[in-house]
Amino acid sequence: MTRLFVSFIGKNLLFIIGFFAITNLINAQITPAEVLERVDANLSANTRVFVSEMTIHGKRFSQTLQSKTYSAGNSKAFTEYLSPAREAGTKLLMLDDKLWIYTPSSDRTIQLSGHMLKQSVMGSDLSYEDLMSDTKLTEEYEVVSMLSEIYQDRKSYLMELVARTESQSYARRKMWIDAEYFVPLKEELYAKSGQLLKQASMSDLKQIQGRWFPTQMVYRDMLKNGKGTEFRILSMEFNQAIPEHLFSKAVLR
Amino acid sequence: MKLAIYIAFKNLLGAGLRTWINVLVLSFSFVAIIWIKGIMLGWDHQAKSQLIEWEIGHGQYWHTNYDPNDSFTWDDSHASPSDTLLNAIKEGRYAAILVAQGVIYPEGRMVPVCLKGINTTQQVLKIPTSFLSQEENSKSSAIPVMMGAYMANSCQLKEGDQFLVRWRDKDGVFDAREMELVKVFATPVPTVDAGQIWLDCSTLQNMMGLNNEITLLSLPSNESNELLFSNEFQFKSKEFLLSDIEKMVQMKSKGQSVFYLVLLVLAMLAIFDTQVLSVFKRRREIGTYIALGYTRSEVVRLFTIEGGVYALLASALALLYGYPFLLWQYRNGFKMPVDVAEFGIAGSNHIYPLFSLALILGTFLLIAFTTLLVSYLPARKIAALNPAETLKGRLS
Amino acid sequence: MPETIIQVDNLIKKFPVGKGFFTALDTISLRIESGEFAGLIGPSGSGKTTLLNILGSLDSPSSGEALVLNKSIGKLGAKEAADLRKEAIGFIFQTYNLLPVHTVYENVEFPLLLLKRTKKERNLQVEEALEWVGLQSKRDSRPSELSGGESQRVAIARAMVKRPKLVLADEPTANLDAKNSFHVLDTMKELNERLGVTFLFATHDDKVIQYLRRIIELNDGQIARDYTPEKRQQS
Amino acid sequence: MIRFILRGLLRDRSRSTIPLLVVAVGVSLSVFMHAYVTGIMGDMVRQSAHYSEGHVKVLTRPYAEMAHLNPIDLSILNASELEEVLVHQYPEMDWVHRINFSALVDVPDSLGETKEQGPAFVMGLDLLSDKSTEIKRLHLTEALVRGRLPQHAGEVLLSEQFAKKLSVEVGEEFTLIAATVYGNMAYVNFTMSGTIHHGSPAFDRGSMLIDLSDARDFLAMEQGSAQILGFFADGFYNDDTALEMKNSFNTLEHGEAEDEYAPIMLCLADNPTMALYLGLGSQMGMWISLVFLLTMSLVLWNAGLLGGLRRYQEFGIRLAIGEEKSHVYRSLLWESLAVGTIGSAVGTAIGLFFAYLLQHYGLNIEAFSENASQSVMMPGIIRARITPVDFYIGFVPGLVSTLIGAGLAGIGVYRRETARLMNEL
Repeated sequence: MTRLFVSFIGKNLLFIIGFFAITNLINAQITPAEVLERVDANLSANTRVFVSEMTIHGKRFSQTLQSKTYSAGNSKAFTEYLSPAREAGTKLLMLDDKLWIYTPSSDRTIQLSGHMLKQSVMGSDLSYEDLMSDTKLTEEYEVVSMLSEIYQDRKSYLMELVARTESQSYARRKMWIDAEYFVPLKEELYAKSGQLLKQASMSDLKQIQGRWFPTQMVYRDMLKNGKGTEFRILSMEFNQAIPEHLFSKAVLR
Repeated sequence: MKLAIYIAFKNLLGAGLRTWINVLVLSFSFVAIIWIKGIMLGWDHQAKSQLIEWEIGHGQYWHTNYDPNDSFTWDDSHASPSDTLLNAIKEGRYAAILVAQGVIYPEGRMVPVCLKGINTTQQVLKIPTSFLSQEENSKSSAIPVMMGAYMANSCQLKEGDQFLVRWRDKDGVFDAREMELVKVFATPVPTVDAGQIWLDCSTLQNMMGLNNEITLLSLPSNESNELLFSNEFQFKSKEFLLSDIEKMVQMKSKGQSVFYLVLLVLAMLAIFDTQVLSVFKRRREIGTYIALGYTRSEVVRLFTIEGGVYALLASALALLYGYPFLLWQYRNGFKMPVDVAEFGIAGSNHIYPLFSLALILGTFLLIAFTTLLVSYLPARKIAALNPAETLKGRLS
Repeated sequence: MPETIIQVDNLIKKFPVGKGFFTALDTISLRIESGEFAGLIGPSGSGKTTLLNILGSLDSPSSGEALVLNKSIGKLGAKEAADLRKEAIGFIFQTYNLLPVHTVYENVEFPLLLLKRTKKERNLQVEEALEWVGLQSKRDSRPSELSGGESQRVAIARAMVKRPKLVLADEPTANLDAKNSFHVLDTMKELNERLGVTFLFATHDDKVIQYLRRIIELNDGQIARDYTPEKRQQS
Repeated sequence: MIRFILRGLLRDRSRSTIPLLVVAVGVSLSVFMHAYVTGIMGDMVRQSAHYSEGHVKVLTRPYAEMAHLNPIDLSILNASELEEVLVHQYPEMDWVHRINFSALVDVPDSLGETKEQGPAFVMGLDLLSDKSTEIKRLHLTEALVRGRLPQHAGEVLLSEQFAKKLSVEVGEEFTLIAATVYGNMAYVNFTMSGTIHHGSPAFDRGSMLIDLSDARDFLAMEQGSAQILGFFADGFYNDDTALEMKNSFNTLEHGEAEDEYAPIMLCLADNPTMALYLGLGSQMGMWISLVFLLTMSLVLWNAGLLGGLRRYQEFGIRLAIGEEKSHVYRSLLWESLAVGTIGSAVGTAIGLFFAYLLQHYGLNIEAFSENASQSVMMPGIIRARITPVDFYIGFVPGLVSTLIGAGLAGIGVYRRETARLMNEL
């Protein structure tokens, strides 16, 4: 039943959105914590396996990378690049704050130190952490405020979140969360000082395994004068059992 | 000997113009060598003392992990000094600096920089830290910072401009803020200028989340003051910190020695020529000296001393015009023939030469010795002369 | 009791010429007492100057003995020879050989400087010597400002100022005209008589020969005659 | 008369040989000194030119603006084509490709795990091709500390200090990590064939030399070059020529008019620091040469004077024979003119010869010091530099001073009496 419903929604998204708008107004009394929980329920999972495509716009050249990522929570992730040919076979393994990269060209495993995780991936507007880890908002952030707002004709909650720990990459986030699907439509990521670091906008919501997930995202590093980085989910699976060896260094060879 | 010097003086003074040209040449070389060497010494000294004044003080304490040239080490090279030391830093007795990496974005361009937080109270370094004190700049929410003229120029920034800076705090988390350039200072020391942004130490400590922690410390005097420091800091002597520049200086001086050599050779050429003529032309005089009771070797000595007297006369002449000239140079400096500022480089247009007693005496001895040598070489021929023949003045 | 100033026995002096030798002095023996006013005469190349130079310790004999003031010239080191000249021998040359850049006074003073006399002594003796030759008024002149006769008188003063035992004069009048020659010779004769200084000349100038009290004639390096001219004794 | 003078000059060694010798030695010293000072003063500029600036360089405008970041993505992509154009238009120049970039060096342990890591400044330049001029230009053979120069693709040179810090030995492999022109990361293994000493703290700390084609493969830039440097054939910077070349190149159209990445040419003096050194060098060179010329003039004046004094006796005889004083005087001047000209010519030739030797081979001053270590930046080699000025500068003291000296000495001919001149000797 559910599955049927899902595919139905997938095909008639616009209609459905209009339909549920009414329903949501009824649930107006939802608490901020509940909103975050609903978002996590959509985005976060014990494990995620997805194939994605990232288009990086450099000053002169643009290129698109395809990769497959296996992640478990925000501490374990494994990514393998699929294309272009030059990058195919490159593997990344993130365990806690350690990152190893295996490249077939060098046949070597190279460890990047902790803060490298926060560096941009290949000149993109995303860091390794942005790309690979699955942040559970409810665990990492506290809600400071929540407002109802219309974002791009969608009723949404504008939530302001503050990180629970100091080591969080983004001390503060502003999220425009679709009031119906509980998926962020836009995010602003702030530094501790209050400086806006990155901005992301999400679109092309798709329902996958009963969750709503934005499959198209555009990230922009607000300190750079770039065109931003496009990120597309080509396929996504939640809560699949991932063989433990994928999160061990053995997988890199 | 005394007599020989007396006669030598007499002979030279009696020779008139010829002597004075030689003396002029010699004194010229004398002054030129001292002058050039003095300028070079002054230049080197200036470079060193500027480095001391602007960057290193009279020695530094570094955090044990700190390597100024490896920015990878900066994340882990800071510690909190003892309370006594903190007070001393607050009073400005030391210049305490916290070093961190950052990136600034002037008009969207990306420039990696070294952030240096320094206590605004410090009296050790010439960096005008008072411009950074918070009271002065409380109007703006941006972080007040300074940079050297070269850096400001290459980033195309001027006083009052604001720009973004991004850095990683102690947890490696990126943060960013606006900075306002409150002061552009001119410094002759590139290592406190290029690629550096100076801000209040406590501001940087806050930004980094490193309370009271510092990376290095410059001392106002030679004291090493072991007691003040925990073993997280290591003493770096002034000599160590100046060793790079010292190497450069040694390298340079080798190339310069050719100048002195050629100047000397020129002066010696004049004296040599004169001596050759003397031996050739004054044969009868040589014979007379022998007839009057000189041995030949005494005549050789007399002629050699005559050469030496050139050096004495030259020194006297050099003193006459060289002293006021060198003194004037010493006081007013040697104006570089090129205006440094025109090229967007801060620095002094004047080099203040340094004349040490050792330099002057050394040059004098060098000249006196070589003069004696070239005077001796032609005079040596006298020993081979037959006195009976020389008396007739005939060529043998 | 006259003292022997010069004692020459079987003196031979050879000079290398090409591959062989030229014998300038050939087995000469000679003795000169103090107070003599003697001259070596003979044509050019007869060995006059060579003998004079050896006696002045400017040259050394090839063989034989030349004793000057009881010192054997051939056995003197450079230093001893110089000491002998410095203390006991005065030279007078044909070309005066004054030190060009020194004044008349300084030229005359020079031998005393070598003898390390005090300034006071020097002053006294130089003034006296200049008085002998009558050149007090020229004391501050340079040699280039003097006439030939004046120059030679300065040379005499310089030779005499230290009161040497022996004065060797090589053609002292060759560059002088007759008037100056006689003036110079008179000066020397007077000094010889007044101070008892021994004079030995080398000359072929008749004007000088007129004044000599002993004539030693050299020919081809040998003594041809050694005699006391009659007319001088007569006069 | 001229024949008479020449005969006299040639036959009388004291009239010809000694004055000629003095003039020649003096002039050769002046010429040599001038070339030497010019060489020394250009030293700083030369090193910078060799390392990074070239005498002229061709690069894209955006690259030029951000050059301090080594933005290889802004490189020239069709560098080979461009080189053909450059070689065709400016055949007298030596054109070389350079690719500088920042990278990370990762050294594995025996298990292939990261052992040491460090940031590196990498210079890509032609090390392997037969026609490479770079090894000589950067004195790489002399600067070699351990191992040997790269002979095969995949071999690199590390600065000795860097290799020590990373504990890499000759023959060992490590991985180089850097962003390609497209922005993605490249990981390639290289073998250290040897280490060099740069002599510049910045380079010694962490730099690496890699062959040009290796750099191109590594950075995925095929025929690209970050910069094309042009060097004058004689190895010395000539501001006028460079400026002319730059203007002519920049007025030409390269690629499409709208192309933001069209190449532009810059000359060495466009770099303000280099301009300062150039200005300083030429000014200081001028001052130092002036001091020498002045000294030299005095010496030669003296020599001329002595030359005249030597011959007073001869003048006396000539006057006695019945020659006129003015004639004697004139002939003295003519002679000194001859001596001055010949001496200056010979001296200039000798000075140029030694300056050439010093320019071509250089003098290794490091060889005299105890811990002799050569380096790229300061090869410890002093070089002279011959400029057109050197061909005539020696004639100033050589001719003029000699003449003045002779003129002064000749005044004696008028002042003194004939007889005295004859006796003067």
